[in-house]
Amino acid sequence: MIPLHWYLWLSAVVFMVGVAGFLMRRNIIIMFMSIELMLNAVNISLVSFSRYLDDMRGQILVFFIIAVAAAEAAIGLGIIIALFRNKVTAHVDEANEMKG
Amino acid sequence: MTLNDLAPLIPLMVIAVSSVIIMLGIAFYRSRAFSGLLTLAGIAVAFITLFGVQGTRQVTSLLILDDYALFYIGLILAASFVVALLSSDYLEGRRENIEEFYILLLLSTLGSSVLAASTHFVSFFIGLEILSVSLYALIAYTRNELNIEAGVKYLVLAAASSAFLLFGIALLYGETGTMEFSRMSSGISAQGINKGMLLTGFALVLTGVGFKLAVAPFHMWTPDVYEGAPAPVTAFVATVSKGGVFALLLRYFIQVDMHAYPSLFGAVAFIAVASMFAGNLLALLQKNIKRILAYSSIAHLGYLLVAFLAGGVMRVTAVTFYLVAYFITTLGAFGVVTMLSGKERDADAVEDYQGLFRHRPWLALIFSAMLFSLAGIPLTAGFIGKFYIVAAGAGSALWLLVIMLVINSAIGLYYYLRIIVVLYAQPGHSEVSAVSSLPLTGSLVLVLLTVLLLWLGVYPEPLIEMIHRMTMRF
Amino acid sequence: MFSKHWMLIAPARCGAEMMELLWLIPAFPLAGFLALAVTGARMPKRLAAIIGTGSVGASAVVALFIGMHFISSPPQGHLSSQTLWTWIEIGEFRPSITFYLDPLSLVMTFVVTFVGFLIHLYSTEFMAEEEGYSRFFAYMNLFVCSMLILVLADNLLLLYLGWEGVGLCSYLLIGFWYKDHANGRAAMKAFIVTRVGDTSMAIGFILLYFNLGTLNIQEIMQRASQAWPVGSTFAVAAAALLLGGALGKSAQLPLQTWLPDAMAGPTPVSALIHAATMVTAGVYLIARTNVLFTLAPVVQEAVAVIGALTLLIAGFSALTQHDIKRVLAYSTISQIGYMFLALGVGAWSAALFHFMTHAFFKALLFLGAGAVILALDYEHNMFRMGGLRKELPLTFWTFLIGSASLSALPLVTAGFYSKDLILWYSLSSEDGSPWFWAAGMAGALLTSIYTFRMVFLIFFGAAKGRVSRKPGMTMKFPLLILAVLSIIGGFVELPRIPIFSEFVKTALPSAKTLHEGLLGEGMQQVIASGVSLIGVSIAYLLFLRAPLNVERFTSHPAGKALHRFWFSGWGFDWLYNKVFVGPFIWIARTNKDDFIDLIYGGMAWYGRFFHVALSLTQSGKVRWYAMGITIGAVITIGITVFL
Amino acid sequence: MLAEGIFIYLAAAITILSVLVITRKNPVHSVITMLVLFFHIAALYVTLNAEFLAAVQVIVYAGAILVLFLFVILLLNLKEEAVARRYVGPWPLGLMAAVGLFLAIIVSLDSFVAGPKGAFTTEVIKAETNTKALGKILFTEYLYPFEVVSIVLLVAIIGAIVLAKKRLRS
Repeated sequence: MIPLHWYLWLSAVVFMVGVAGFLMRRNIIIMFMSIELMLNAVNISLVSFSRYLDDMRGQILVFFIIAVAAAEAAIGLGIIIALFRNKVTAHVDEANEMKG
Repeated sequence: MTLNDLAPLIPLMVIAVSSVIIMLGIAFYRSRAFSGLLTLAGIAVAFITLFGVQGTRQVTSLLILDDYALFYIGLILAASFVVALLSSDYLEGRRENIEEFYILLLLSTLGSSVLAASTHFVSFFIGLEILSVSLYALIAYTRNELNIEAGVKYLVLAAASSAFLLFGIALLYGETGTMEFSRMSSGISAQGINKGMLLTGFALVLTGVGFKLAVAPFHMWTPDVYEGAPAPVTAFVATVSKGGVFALLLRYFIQVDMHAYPSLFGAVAFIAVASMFAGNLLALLQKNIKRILAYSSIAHLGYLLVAFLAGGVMRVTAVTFYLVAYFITTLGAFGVVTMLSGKERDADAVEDYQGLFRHRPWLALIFSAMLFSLAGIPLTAGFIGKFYIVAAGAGSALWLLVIMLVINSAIGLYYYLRIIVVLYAQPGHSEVSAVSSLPLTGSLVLVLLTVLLLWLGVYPEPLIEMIHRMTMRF
Repeated sequence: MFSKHWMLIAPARCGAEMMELLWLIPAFPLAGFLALAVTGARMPKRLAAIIGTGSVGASAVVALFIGMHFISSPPQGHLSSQTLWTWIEIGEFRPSITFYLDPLSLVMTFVVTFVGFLIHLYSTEFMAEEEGYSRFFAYMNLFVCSMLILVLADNLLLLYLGWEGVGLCSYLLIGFWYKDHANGRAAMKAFIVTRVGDTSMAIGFILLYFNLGTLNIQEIMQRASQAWPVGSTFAVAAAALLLGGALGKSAQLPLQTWLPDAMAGPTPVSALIHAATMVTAGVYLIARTNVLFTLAPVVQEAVAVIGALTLLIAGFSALTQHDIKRVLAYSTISQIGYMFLALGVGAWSAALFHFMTHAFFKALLFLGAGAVILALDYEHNMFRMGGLRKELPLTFWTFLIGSASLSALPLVTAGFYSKDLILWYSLSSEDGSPWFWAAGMAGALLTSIYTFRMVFLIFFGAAKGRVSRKPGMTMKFPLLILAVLSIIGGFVELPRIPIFSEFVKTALPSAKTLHEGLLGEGMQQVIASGVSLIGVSIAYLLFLRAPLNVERFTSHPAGKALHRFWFSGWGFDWLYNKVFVGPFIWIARTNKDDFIDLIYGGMAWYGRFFHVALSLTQSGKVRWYAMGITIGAVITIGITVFL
Repeated sequence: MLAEGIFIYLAAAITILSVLVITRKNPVHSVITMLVLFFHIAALYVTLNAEFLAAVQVIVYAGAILVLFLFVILLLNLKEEAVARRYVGPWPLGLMAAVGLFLAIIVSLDSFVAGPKGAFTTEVIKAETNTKALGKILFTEYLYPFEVVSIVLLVAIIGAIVLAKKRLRS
């Protein structure tokens, strides 16, 4: 059987890539995709825990995470459309009317 | 899992059902008054049904309806009632179709209430998401440039912080084999406590929660979102969303016995001190009232964490009382901002308030009372709250934190007084103070909040008794 | 019909439930204050007058009922307390909102509400022409409320609340005519000078709380007498610190300088706050904490010495003033000096008795002076008055009664009995001494001289000003009542029939007399009567019969200097200006760029610096915020994992 | 040995694909890459005996969420964005922060010990099938959250409509 640590490593790497994308990319849609990456990293670790702890509850949480991710994506894209209507940009850092 | 289990959930179900009714109602008959009244009725009914819940009821392993949860749900419901009252006049003319606002308001209240009753990571996560997802829409609701910007900022950052939180939850789950708070500590003791991965899990959960609570160093979104959101929504973000999360945090860390982990304690202490300083220093010369209140809320959450860190019986009482005082004060302060806001923009510049006392002595007095309470001047609820926190901190010998708190209160005094001075100065030239007439409901709400504020400042004993009784279990 | 019915029931109901009404006494003026403050200038004058006066009147009625009940069927232990609620409760720190009623506070409450009511009534007419009519009554009501809280307080915190409350109201009312800067300065001076005392008192309170572990005054007294032996350091320190507060509030040496300037306020204010009630708060404080002072004989001795010195110094100063209100102010200082003397020799009830009679006749004198001032278009200078006896007959007669009482003319006046008691105890008490007695006698002589100087200058001789306004009924009525009280108020304590000291003896221990044989009480009364009569004659000779003699004296260089010295209140203001204010300003000036400023400046600078630095983090860029969260997560993980 | 081999392939593919997702210039390419990535993750779930989640991953993530992304990209017509700079100015800082977080997490990864085991061993699940076992828990213990998640979706629907709806000209 594959050691649980391997899955954890994989999960951590994907999470890091997600965070990196989130912090580096200009395009807000890619930022959203990076968040999805992070969530997938979490899911990987949860499913592997579920398997290795002989417990289904991790999978339940994954199920909920996927559902919520869909909801967040929907509303997120709604707000992106609204932002685009206002600014004609998908570069989120250009929305900085408020600071200080 | 029987019908009997369902009974304690009636308050939550009332909220959910009334939002569905409003949604269906909108399909047939669009009316602001109708939706607004339904919302108020729904909240009121939910509040009343709270009293029907007898004893401590654990509903599956996910939710618990004990006195503590009921108290916080009551507080949350009361706050959203106030927000609903404040927003009805505010939204008029700011966008078409304002009825959906109420659905979102009700649902985010539901999310926050679920948080207060959660004893499980799954309900925690789902409650948090209901709350956040509806907040995204609420913040951007009136869709002007600032709204959208605030909405995008909150959305992007909240989603990312949820991912951090989930990673923490996953690690804790892996280490302890459970997602129930109450079983977690036994899972931990099976593991031996100083496991690095466990602590990493705690830290990541703290990050996610810290974002929601807007404590330093996860606070940077706060001023922008507070400024950009419509004023009543800002009040909502500042109170309801934080109240639910804080109730959960308190329950969680008491159940896993945070004091067993000195390093976790250190991390929270760091967050508390950082929040106090960041909040107060950032507010010092700020010229925008909403931002000042945002920074001040960061500092206040820092104060709250001091009480949170204190052990002993007084912790829960101190935290809860302070939260109640904070709710009243924050709602009152943002209520004043809401009332004064014109259709073009919110009344958020300090100059808008110059000489307010001459035009609207009442509003100026109410606002001063709120600011006094925020500053912790005696005879206001804020003073009693702060006093309890100091006493709780001193009782647990957290001298350093208490000293930091006192220093920060002194810094805070400066910018609160700065606003008060402006209120009583000679009037300046601002179009905002020329708002023709104040809506009646809002005025009544503000008067009520002020009375409550002073009442709690002079005669806090009944509430303290009540909190003490309700939170005895901890 | 209903009212009749109620009247029948009322006495029955007056039983045990009467004491339950105690809270109403301060509650009425508070309600009045709130009503007046809330509506502000929009309230019609008539209504403001009714609310302002009525609220104090209502609490006077309640006080009367409670007092009657207290006397007719005294509660157990001659005290009763009513706890409304506990403010906060943290361990031993349990300040409650509790009113404590014993004979001492009952007498105080009675005087405050009744004299207060009469002065309010008087003010409705006196202030009728003024701007800020409802503001005036709001402040006055707040003052009465604070004063009642002060005297009814059961614990130190509540007492302190009342203490600061009356201070605040005094400040607000002295500066009532705020448009004149001099008034603002006088208010400021009063506030700052009393603050010196207040600080000392607050430290004393803290010392008491931390050493005895309770805020309740009675418990403090009990524990103090158990824990501290007579003359122990703590007892002396605590008593001395409290004395500091009392000196400031009661304008005793060396903190007496604010009171004459406080006359800048409207005359009813001077009557109520700066004569009858607030300035005697120090006397009340010492009487209330008499156990402490008994434990600290040194401090008690100091009280007597200060009292004796003050009464003399103020008496001399009163002799030379031109301004009628300043005469009365110095006279107040001097009379409170008598009370301090009484406290100092352990004659607690005599002090309280003199407080009561003084409240009557000094309020009367102030109100009479107010009527004169108003009649002569705000003329304060006595040398520009004269012959008013005919024009203002009622004012004259009542003023004369007040003056007689102040000068302690024998047998018929209240002041005679109270002052006589003090003089007697200053000689015969265990702590008394012939010196105190001599000082008191000298003071009595001075008192009757300056008092009748005032009477002769104002009401006799040739008329110098035109009477433009005569007092109406609402001003006359309080004068009459107070005049009656100034006479009969003394009969509650006659030499062989000590009703008053019997009444208060449960709250205040009776004085221990020792040297009974030195001078009989009757003999001393004869001497005192003689002295006051001599004083009146001197005044008559000097100021009515042959004013030239005085002028000759004052035009002589030495006389001039002495006159100036006394006129300026023994140069205390000058001294304080040179010793405290001057150096303080000098230090402030030379130090402007110096290190103390640097500390504050530095703090401000660092505050600004960090503000600017932190503001840079609020760049408005989402990316940067996300970075903050990530780095924050790293720090949090770092602390939790590696700490 | 086969299991390890499959894991190594999947892990490598997932890592590389996720890096590709965040480095593509054209968002459409990112979405396509992500689609492939999600299939690999689904395959990983299958190796972990989570067939139901594998199916959900494909249906919801690939079928719904990614399509939504694609839809928005096309709707917004982000041509100029496509040619503009890919990264924000201080991207190295972001990278460093991400790597820092990674290090902070993995530094204590070796101390990880799995918690106490539960009742759902491989044999139990095999006997019952994954979906049935999941369903049993989901509809008993987790019934309320299951219901409540519908509210999240409701909120999302209303929110999206509220935000994205065209303004009425009045």
